[in-house]
Amino acid sequence: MMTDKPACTASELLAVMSARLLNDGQIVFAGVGIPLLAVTLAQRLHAPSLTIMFEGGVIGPFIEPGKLPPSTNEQRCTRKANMVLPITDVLLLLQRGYIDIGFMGGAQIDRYGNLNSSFIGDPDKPKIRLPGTGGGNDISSLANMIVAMKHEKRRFVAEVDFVTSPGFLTGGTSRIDAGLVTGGMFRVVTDLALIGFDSESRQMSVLALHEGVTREQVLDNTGFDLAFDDTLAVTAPPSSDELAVLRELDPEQLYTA
Amino acid sequence: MMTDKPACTASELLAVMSARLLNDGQIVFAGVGIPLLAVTLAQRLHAPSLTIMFEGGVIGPFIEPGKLPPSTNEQRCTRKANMVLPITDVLLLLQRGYIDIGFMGGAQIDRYGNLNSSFIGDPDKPKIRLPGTGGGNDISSLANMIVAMKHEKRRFVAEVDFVTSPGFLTGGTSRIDAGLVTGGMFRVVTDLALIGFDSESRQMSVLALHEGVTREQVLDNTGFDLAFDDTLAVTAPPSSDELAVLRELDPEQLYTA
Amino acid sequence: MTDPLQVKPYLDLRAETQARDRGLKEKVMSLEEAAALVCDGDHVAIGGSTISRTPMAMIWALIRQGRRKLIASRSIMSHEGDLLLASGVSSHVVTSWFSQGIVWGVSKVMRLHVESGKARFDEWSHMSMGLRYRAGAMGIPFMPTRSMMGSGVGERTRSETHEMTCPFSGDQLVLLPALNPDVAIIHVQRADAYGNAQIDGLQFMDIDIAMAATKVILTTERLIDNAQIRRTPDRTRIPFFTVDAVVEVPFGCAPHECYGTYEPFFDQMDDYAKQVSADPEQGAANYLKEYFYDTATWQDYLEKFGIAAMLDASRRGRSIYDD
Amino acid sequence: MTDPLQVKPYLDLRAETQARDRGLKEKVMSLEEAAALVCDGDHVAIGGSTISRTPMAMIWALIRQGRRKLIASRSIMSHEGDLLLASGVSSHVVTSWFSQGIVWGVSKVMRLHVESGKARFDEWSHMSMGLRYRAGAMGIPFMPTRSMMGSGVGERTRSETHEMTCPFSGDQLVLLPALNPDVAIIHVQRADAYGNAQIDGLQFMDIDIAMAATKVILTTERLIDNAQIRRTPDRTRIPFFTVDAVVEVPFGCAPHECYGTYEPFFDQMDDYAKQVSADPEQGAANYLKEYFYDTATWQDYLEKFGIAAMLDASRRGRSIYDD
Repeated sequence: MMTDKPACTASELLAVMSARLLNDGQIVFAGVGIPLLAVTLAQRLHAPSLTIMFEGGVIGPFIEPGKLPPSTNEQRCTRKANMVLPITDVLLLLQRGYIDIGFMGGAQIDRYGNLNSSFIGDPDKPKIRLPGTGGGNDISSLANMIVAMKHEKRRFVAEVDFVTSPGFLTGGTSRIDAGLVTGGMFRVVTDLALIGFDSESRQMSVLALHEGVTREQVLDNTGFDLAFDDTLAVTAPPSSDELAVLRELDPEQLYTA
Repeated sequence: MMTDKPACTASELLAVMSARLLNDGQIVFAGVGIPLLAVTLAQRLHAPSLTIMFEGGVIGPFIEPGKLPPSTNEQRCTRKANMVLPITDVLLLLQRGYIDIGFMGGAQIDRYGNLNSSFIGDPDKPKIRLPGTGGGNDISSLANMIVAMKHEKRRFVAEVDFVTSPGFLTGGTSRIDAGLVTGGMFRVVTDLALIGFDSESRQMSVLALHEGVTREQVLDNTGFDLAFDDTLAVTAPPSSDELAVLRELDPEQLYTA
Repeated sequence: MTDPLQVKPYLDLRAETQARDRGLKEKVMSLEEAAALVCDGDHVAIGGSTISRTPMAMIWALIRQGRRKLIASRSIMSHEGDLLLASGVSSHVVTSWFSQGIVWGVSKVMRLHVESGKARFDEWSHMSMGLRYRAGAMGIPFMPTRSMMGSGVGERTRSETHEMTCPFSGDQLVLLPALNPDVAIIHVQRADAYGNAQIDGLQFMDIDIAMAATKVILTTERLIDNAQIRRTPDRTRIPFFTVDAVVEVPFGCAPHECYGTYEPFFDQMDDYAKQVSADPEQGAANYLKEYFYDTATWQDYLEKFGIAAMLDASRRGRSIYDD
Repeated sequence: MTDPLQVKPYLDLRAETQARDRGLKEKVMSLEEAAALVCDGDHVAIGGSTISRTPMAMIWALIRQGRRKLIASRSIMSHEGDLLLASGVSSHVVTSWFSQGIVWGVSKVMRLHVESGKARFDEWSHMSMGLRYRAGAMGIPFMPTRSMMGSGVGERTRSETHEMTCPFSGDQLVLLPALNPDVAIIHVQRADAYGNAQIDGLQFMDIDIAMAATKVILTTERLIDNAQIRRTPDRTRIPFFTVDAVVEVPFGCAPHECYGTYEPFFDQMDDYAKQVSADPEQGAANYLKEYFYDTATWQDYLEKFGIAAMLDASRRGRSIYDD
């Protein structure tokens, strides 16, 4: 490893790469963990008028360095917020269409961007009962999505055990046919690559690899045959600036260990 | 007229007689004018824990003497209120079932207690376009009703020109058949009589006459053949106490001229 | 052209919302600039109710600019409704009740315009107005309700509603069509430059019309710093991203009231009532000329009321906070 | 017996509501008296969300009284959900997410009970939970929504919902059945003796569950005079007539947070997580014994946390109001 390239954890890489996808002026509905960290990072770096929404009922907060909330339902989430409102009403903003991007993590994802955070194994007799959807189902049903997650074979599966949060379902027009006429997967950010979705088949397609990552490495860590874009790019590595701000935000590595 | 019987205006009589119908602990959704005055009178006389609701979005106010509001949508309505909330939410309390009594005035009423405050004449080409329903339609659709109004032939009509606020519609089970499965007319208070509704036919039936009023007087001022209860009673005249408190509340006779 | 009172197709609603600039940006402008955001033919929802928190300054600006064919909706209309009809700005109102106020009797201006057929007055129940705005605010095409059945009010609006037997309970329900106004005009006590608004006291239907509308124009008694909003975010009632214009207009509801700031200017309301009762056509025309067309600025308008009336209305207005 | 999660017939809902004493009466009582208002088999909606404004003192009292077969619903469940399962008070939860909190990983207590089939965990989307309570609060049998379609979450709850093609727009909609909980238990910052409650900061779904429920039990950090409520009626969030019991319980959410008053007791939450991760069955049993069964009063319970932790949580809690 070269000394002028700052070393970073996989979580830090996720946060930086996700933050770059966010534009100034956008309204981003963010989950706790990496999403929360990434939107705050974007806000501090290049998107000062980006607005964060939390499902706990928060509009436009500015999270304080070192005081990251352990959920989106605590007072720390409301720090310097423009408005707090009931949970149901903040979620209804998704349905009304005020949100640009929904942004969350994922436990398991398939080629169509369907996310599972409910069951490992048969839902009727699960090997593991996971915590469930929270706002995930609503966010992914009603908004354009960015998902940030670690790139592991057990997480990138051919078919999820259960669709907690809908991506493009079975591809093609199936999402719209099911009644979800808006939103859908926009990007998946992993510690190996930046992934988009084919506009017809709605299957994942790698848009860019992170520096030093090979196609083989990606495929080895994916449980299905993942396509690569014709114009496959390489992302710029996290800058010292990006990492410095990130580490200032999460000095105890609550989310980025 | 005897000197020991306090003289009072027709409006004062309405307010006193209506106030007596209200019980302590009840929640009463009141319109502006006589209803507002009568509930406040009841609160000061015999029902200190009676709760007033105004359609402007007010729960449990205590109106100040001499500061009667000209509508239920002004700050005077919120004087010493327990809660203020959006209009839609206070009206939804009717639908949820928290209200004991809806209480309003009326421009025109028929034998089934249907009220008209929308049109005189053909609704498609009205002789007079009246102001309309306000909260009246919702209150009378969803609550048990007391109506206070002057007893005049042009107001007590065989058939209203238009059903703004539903009473028992065409009588019998017609109200329930129309989908209004709760609420309905409880009492009509006039300056001549106290009127109830037959439990089967749902037609008006006079329960009591005010002191000095004859059956003929009532019939002469009614546009249809009005029944009288078998146990027709005579109401006690307004006491000096009742009138004193009433006049303290409305010293300028804003509602009681 | 689509009917602005019909349920807006969801994809259109979403596309219009996404096309709006929703970033945290300053949007302070003049009354005139803000009024120019309203187009002829728009469905304009008016904040407040009866003679409370009426966005009178914005109505003053719209009348002065000669906007035409507006569909005006409100929970309850008062003398601002008279003026919209009399000025020719609107000939179609959607509301539950329309008169100056119960103490002033039936509005002769409303009667003149509606009885002659010059204007259309769609009457909905008060809760139905609220639920229609709320459905629009929630991004759903309708709201079920148990009201408006059996009555003439329900009958006359039947072509715009649907009836339904509830699949869960078998109950008869009325489905009310969502309203998504083209513009909401709302007056508040405090707002920042981004459009975060705090409303004291009675909220009326203002939050729902703000969330439902495609554009929101705020007038505010006081323009405050965003930092002040952020100290009590649980008092913010309208979020900045719904708002397109913020105009600071002290006494922006006069002669109506603004909760906790001033009560109605009762003498002036009486004068208006006398004037239009005597002659609804000429009375309203004279009133419009004196208060609207001949006043070049909002301050000119307020000078018509005079300092004594302003002090009196303010003293009464602030007294709601006295023990 | 009727299923408390099914849509309640409207006439039953009305009759139950009318039968309640809704007068302006004092209803202050002890935790034990209030807990006795909850019956075995009741559907209990829990206020707050995750580790915020959890009515922990009321849960403490319910567990100590050995209530059984409660159906517990909440927007998001945390370690109070573990304790309801582990104590045997509930074996049926309805929520959108259930774990102690994201930083503590997947709850092993929840897993133990749900994977073994001892407990039922009905998963609804977060907004669907809110809309079900809201429909209950509004007195309508369902709320239409555009979420939960196409997913497993929608599929597994399909027998409880209906699908609909909108008669206005042709849109596909899901109709969510109203929830009217038998009891709502809610912790607030301030309430008066009648039950008027003011909630600072995050409101979660508390207003809707209070309006929807057949009984409401409030615990409050501070019991205040009704006159104080009446000075700022626009800050009242729950009206007295929905409330059946008011209990003053300082630190009534510990070790969870109460907005503006105290943040979570993080060290104690970590300790709990360690204890149940090592052995979900015995760990939870030991925790219940130490904190719930062996503490005769709420003060005894708080003494387990200690003054240093209370001071630290309070200092952090109040800091949200610092500039």
